[in-house]
Amino acid sequence: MSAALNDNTAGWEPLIVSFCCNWCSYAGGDLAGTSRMTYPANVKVIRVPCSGRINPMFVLRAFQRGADGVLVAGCHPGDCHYTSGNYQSRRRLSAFKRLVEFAGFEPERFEVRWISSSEGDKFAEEMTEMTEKIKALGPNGKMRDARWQSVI
Amino acid sequence: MSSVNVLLPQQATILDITEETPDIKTLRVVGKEGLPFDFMPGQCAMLSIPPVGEAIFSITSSPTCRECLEFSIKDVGKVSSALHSVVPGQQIGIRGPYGNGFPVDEMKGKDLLFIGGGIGLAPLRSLIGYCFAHREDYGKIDIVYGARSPADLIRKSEVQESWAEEPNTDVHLTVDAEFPGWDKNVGFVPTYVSDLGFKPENKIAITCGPPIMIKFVLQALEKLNFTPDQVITTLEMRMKCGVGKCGRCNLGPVYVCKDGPVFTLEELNALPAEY
Amino acid sequence: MPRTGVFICHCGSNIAGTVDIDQALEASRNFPGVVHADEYRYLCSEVGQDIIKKAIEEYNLDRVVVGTCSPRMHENTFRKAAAEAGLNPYLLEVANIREHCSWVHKDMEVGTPKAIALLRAAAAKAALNDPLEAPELDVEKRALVIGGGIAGIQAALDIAEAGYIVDLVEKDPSIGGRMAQLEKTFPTLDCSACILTPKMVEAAQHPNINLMTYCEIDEVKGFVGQFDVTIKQKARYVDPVKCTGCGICWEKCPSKTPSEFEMGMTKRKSIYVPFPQAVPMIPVIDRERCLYFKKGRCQICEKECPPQAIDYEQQDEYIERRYGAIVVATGYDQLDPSVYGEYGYGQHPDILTGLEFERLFNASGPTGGKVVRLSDGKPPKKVVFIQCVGSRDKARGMNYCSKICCMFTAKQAILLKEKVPEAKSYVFYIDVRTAGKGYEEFQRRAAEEYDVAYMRGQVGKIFPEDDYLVVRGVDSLSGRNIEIKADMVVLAAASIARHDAPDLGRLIGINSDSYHFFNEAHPKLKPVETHTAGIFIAGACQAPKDIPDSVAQASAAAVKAVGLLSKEKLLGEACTAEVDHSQCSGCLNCEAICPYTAITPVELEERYKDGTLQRTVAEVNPALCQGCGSCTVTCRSGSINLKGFSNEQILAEVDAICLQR
Amino acid sequence: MKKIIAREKLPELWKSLSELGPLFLPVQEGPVVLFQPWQEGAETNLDTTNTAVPPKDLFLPREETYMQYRCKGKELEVIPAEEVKPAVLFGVHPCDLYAVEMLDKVYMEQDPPDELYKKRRENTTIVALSCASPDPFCFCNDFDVNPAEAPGTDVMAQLKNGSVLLEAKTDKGKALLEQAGDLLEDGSGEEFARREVKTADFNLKLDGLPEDLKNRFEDPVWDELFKSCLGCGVCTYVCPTCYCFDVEDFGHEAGGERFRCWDSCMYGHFTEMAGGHNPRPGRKERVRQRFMHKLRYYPETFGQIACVGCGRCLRSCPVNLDIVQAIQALGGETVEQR
Amino acid sequence: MAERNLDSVKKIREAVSQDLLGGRISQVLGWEKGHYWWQSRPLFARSEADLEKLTWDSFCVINLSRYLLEELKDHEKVGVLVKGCDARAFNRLLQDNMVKREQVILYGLPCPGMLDYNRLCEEAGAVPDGIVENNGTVVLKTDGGEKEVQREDIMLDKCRECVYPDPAAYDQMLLSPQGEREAAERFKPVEELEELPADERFAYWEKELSRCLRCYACRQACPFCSCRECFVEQENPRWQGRAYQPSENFMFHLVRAYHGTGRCIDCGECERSCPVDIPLQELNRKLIKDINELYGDYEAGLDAEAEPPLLTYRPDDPAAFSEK
Repeated sequence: MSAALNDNTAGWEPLIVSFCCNWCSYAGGDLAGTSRMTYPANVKVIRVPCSGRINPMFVLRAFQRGADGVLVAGCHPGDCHYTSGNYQSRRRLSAFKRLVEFAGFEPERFEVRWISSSEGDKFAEEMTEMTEKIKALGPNGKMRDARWQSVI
Repeated sequence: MSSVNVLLPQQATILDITEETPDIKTLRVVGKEGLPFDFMPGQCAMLSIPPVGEAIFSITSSPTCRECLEFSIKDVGKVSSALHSVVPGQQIGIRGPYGNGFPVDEMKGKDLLFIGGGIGLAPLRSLIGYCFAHREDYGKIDIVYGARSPADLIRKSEVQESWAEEPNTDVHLTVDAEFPGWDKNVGFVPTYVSDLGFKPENKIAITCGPPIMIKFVLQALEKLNFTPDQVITTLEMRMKCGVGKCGRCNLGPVYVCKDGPVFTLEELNALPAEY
Repeated sequence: MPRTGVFICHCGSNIAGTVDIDQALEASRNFPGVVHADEYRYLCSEVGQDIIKKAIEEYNLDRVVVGTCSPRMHENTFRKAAAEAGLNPYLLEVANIREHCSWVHKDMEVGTPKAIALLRAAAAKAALNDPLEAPELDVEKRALVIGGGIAGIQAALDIAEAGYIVDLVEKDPSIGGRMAQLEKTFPTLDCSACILTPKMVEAAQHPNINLMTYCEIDEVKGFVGQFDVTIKQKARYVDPVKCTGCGICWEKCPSKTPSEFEMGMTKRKSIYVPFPQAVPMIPVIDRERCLYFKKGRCQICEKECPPQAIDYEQQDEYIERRYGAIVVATGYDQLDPSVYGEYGYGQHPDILTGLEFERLFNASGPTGGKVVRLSDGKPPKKVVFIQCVGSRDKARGMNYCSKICCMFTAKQAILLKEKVPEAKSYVFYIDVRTAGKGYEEFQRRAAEEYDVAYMRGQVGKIFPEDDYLVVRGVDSLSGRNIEIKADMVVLAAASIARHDAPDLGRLIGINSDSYHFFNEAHPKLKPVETHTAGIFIAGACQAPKDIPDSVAQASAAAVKAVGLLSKEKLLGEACTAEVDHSQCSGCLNCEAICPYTAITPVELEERYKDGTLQRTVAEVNPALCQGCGSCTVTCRSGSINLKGFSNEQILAEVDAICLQR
Repeated sequence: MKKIIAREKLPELWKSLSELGPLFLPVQEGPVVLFQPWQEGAETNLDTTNTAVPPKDLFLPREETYMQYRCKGKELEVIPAEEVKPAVLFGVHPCDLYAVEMLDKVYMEQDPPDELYKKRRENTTIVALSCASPDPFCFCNDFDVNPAEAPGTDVMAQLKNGSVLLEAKTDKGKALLEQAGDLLEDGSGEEFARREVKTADFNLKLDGLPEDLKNRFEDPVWDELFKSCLGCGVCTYVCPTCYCFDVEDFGHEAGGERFRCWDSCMYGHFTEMAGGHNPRPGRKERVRQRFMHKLRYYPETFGQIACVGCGRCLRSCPVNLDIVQAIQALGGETVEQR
Repeated sequence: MAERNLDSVKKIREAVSQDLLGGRISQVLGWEKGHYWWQSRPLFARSEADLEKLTWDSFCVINLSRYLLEELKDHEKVGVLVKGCDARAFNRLLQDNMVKREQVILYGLPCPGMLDYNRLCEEAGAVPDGIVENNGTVVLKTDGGEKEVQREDIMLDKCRECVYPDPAAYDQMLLSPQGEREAAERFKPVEELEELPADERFAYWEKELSRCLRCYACRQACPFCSCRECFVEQENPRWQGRAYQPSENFMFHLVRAYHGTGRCIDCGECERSCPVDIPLQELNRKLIKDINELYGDYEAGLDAEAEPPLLTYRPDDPAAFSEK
């Protein structure tokens, strides 16, 4: 399994973990489904109540466990179901994004997007775009703990 | 010594599981072929359950039981909690035995007073079983066992039935407070020990239980004129290696995992009270 | 280890078409803790739910994972089923293998492994689920309606009729809102005042309605069933009990200022009622304008007032009240078209907005009901109406259609013809939109019977020349340049959100779209609910609306509010934050960021050496907490955690998802 | 067997020795010198006194995975780690080797021996380098460590003007020198210079201290000494005679591995039990444990104080609380007068 | 020996002894000399005799404020000598409710910048026997003679780059203020790293962090690390593994730094405490720099009343990601 890391061409598929807020982005994902839009299956969504719930440590854990990209999605600024959760996460995740880039991650590896519940198309687009970008970058070895998949 | 890494567990299988109390289960464990190892009462073993980790538990079965090892485990931490979720047939890791065990030879010819509280009966039970198996070596046996409530007493039927029926043996049960249907003593273990008024002559008291119980049992025994060399207890510490190297469980220069966990009160009094 | 049951739904072929159910089942059986796995064609059906219920009993399951449609769809259905089988409903977890999987992927090779990954994550999370209890909350049997326009009045009346007390809060001195400014209403041309005034009076006299005019919302705390609202009663400087509304004070008042109600086209006094039919008929003193307040002398009103109702010492008062439900009906503003330089608005008195033009028809309006040019008092012969001023303007204005302009323009063109028979109307439009009962007919009458010239096109420039206004535009159908020498131009300025809507939204905790119109919870299925439970919206504060729509939505909101108030108890949020006091260091950063003031410091007594020590820690009020979880991220030690979405659970999901590539 | 090699030819020697297995030697890593596996072009530094971290991790690695396991259904398969490969430790100073001897007592002599440690110890060939000059933190003189001589080394080495003189002390050492073959010239005519290395003189009176401490567990000294301690683990990690470790699992439902790694008695969690009880709950108890272990418990079991005067804790403690201060506070200067 | 500024020391002793012996406070946190003239240790002075040991020279680098976390449990009121960074640390603790202002008397000591032992040795070419400080220069005395160097050149990096040497909070200022220092180029190393390609930057950090012993000195010395239980030690959930894998090294250091967002007072104690000299300040300063750029200038610890940037927001905040 860990061989996949070294193999950029043959059959490697990126793994992208996406944290989506329940009220906007996750619902946007539902709409993408209801509207039968397609996007790559590389993206797997974890539902959280609010983008304000995203602890940067979750993102790092995903990278440790082998995620090639992490996408956080929340309500558009001003639309937070909880009024201010996405304003808070905007600050936190902006600082954090710059920090992980400073640590040597390519900017594309960690992204934040605002996707409303009515933006099924945007949801599908963002997921596709993220996947394409990560595919172009290749597997992420930074911070990946090879031990996670060494014994399966 | 074998050249095998002492930290390496061997494979063991869960035979069955008994729910003793809401938070204590007894696991019966066998090695690849019969017992994983020989041991003496009071010794311990490291059980591991991947990927959670390992922890040390006292062996509660008597060495005279050749069928399997038994562990009575209280759900207090990560490993014990994981061990509470095993199913029969599941394989776990085991290594041991660790520790000194009870001084069964020095105890020969003496009357024995066992004082246990809650899960503290676990190591005593191994010794009690051993003594019954070598009944002729020991004198009168008194067993004082207590818990918060009747529901918190472990091995209840064994204690009340088989033990009580052993010759020259008295079992004294107590719980902390009145409970419907409870016709035995009500009161804390140390008080009960005082009330029972044991005589120290030719007697050894062996106690195990929660630290606060031990503290007051020791006081009670002192009042009953037991001398420190007549009192034996076992200690619990955080341990990682079991072989006196990882540096956690020392009391002064003594490592509980290796040199303990069984100490006479006399020995303990000479050590820093960091337990 | 939990005893988890996994149930996978085919959803007909919706899931089964793209996910190999057998393979997913087989994989699920190997997840840690899974003791049973089953599938069914329609799991949400009664039979499907029974399968789950039976399995819970038969296999002694203590966790359930369903692989179905989105949790936003059926989570509650399955939770109920689990509860019926004696399981705490929060021990059930949904893997969304339809909307997030089978529907967005085309083939089984892709859909199946992803479905398995999502099921694995759900099982990993479920293993850490704790039984949760939603707190039971009391419902204060009183409603608050914010905004005294037609929507607010209607909502208040409906709630009051259902038997609940309503406080109707209006920031102006009188209720009535925009509708009170209108002369006639389309498409029936009823007199606006004639149909509105009785409603206003009814509201004022209704025993269950407490009219609170000249009041503003100062603070909203609390949550559904128990909103604690502070309302600021601005000082009127008139004792409402003594005042008889005789009008002597405003007659005698020597100072004048532009009237807001008349769009500044005429003046009012410093002590005034906004319009003659005002309810309540109690004046207010405009402190900013009043000579006494400004210069310390005058006091004519006080001297003249027969019942001695003037009270200069009056102060703003803050009234704190608890409400079970809130209806927001704060209406709209009209765009100031001066931002569009080409229309010359503000440069010439005969270039008016629709609302200003409306006032010219009104008998109590600035011209006493005569339709004349403000520049010279002559009746206009040629009037150009320009549509979509600011609306449907992607580049400079609002993307949306303001909805009412086509109709009120047709109405005004008709009214114009009736008042000034020789007048000719020209309407520049992009599209004429007349969806609504009788609307199309009405507009056609304008075009056909009232000789209104409709021209598809845009106006590029308006400028005065001699004593008329040159309107230059393009007819987009023919491509011809058009130039009209008009006497008057009426701009159908866009309806926009109230300038203070963003502040109000933040104050009461509801969110808005990018134009600051308040958001409904669902555009189709929850059109009057907001994302904040217990707060409903009605009228043009949600989007531009005409009167019938506003009234309909107001009644809908009222029904929702009444439905809420009629409940004995409400179930609160079960997934709330909780603090591990032993770890909490008491930095209270969580308190600082909590949007619901649900976190407060408490003192703790702790053993320290031989004595005790007082220590501050954070505490969550589960009734106030809405479960956003933002506090958990601000807590560096993880001492505050969110039930249902705990750190452990989310990490377990990450681990599970990443285990399978 | 004595050999000599010009210093400029050392990289060739290292290249040759690294064929035996990883060759650890002092490497300049930015601002610090650490024992690191030699690689082509490594910036080695034989002139340093003590590395920032002692080379104990050659025998007791910072992290050592000793087993993997696979889980399938109810089955558990334990897979022991691969055999330890040979290694060479070059340039270790005598004090650090004295310390290794102390670790040996715990890990090899005391029953049961630790096979992981033992194998690493046996598979490592050690080239000790005598000290030329101490740095101001060195105080090995107080512990009768001879900075010019290293017990139990396989090869003794000394820097001479422009060259390094090497003498095999064991068969392993001989084999090592033979591996280098012609790179080394005959050094039988050369003599190891007898050096008197004078380190910092704290004039610690250590005789009788362990005995004296037997009844001083509750001494008021402990109530003061710990106060400045931050509770970090620097002293234990840079101490060549500290050897505590932790055991941890890393894995998931399908399998994983178990490793041991360094741990420190200065951490609160070190002794905390599953139920939350902690026999050494505070900094005072932990500081006392560490110094008592060095000065009383270890000596009681093994007959010598567990300190070699390498000076690392004097250099690295962020608040300058070190073993010398502890000894002084406990009266180690003036034992007789107590 | 380092020649002490005897006047200053006398002044300080007088001031604090008045309060200590007068009973206003029961303990003073200050510094005493360590084994060497270039070292000092925290001093917990409770008596006149203790005060005799009190010192103030160019080696009183240890930040004392953090000790209040424990000392305030045992003392009703404590006095603390605070340099610029100690005072900011105090404010930081105050903002986190870790200390009570009324329990503390702060004695302000404007800080001339502390000297770096390694630099002294480098400049002198050996371990100096002692130094004599003049105005702006320092004379290094060795066997071989004397050498005069610019004080600035032998200061600790963290002090060279310090912008606020004067205490931002104090009850009593004991010496005359230094005045604000010229804004040093403290972000320069960060900017240089930012210029590198991502992979090189990663390689840089991977190498630097590979030395990490996980001794947690950085954390223990830090005035923003005041959790009762650090995420590192938590068993449930297990955020941080103990392995010395690069992945775990990054986890620790990125999260440690992130937890200081808007809270790091830039005192540099983490980096100074690191036994293997990991450039931790570069991580902290990256966050300081970015927060300033994104959300306006904010210097943690300067003003205990100012709202920490991660505890507030503005609706029109910029983001570090594209907000399409």
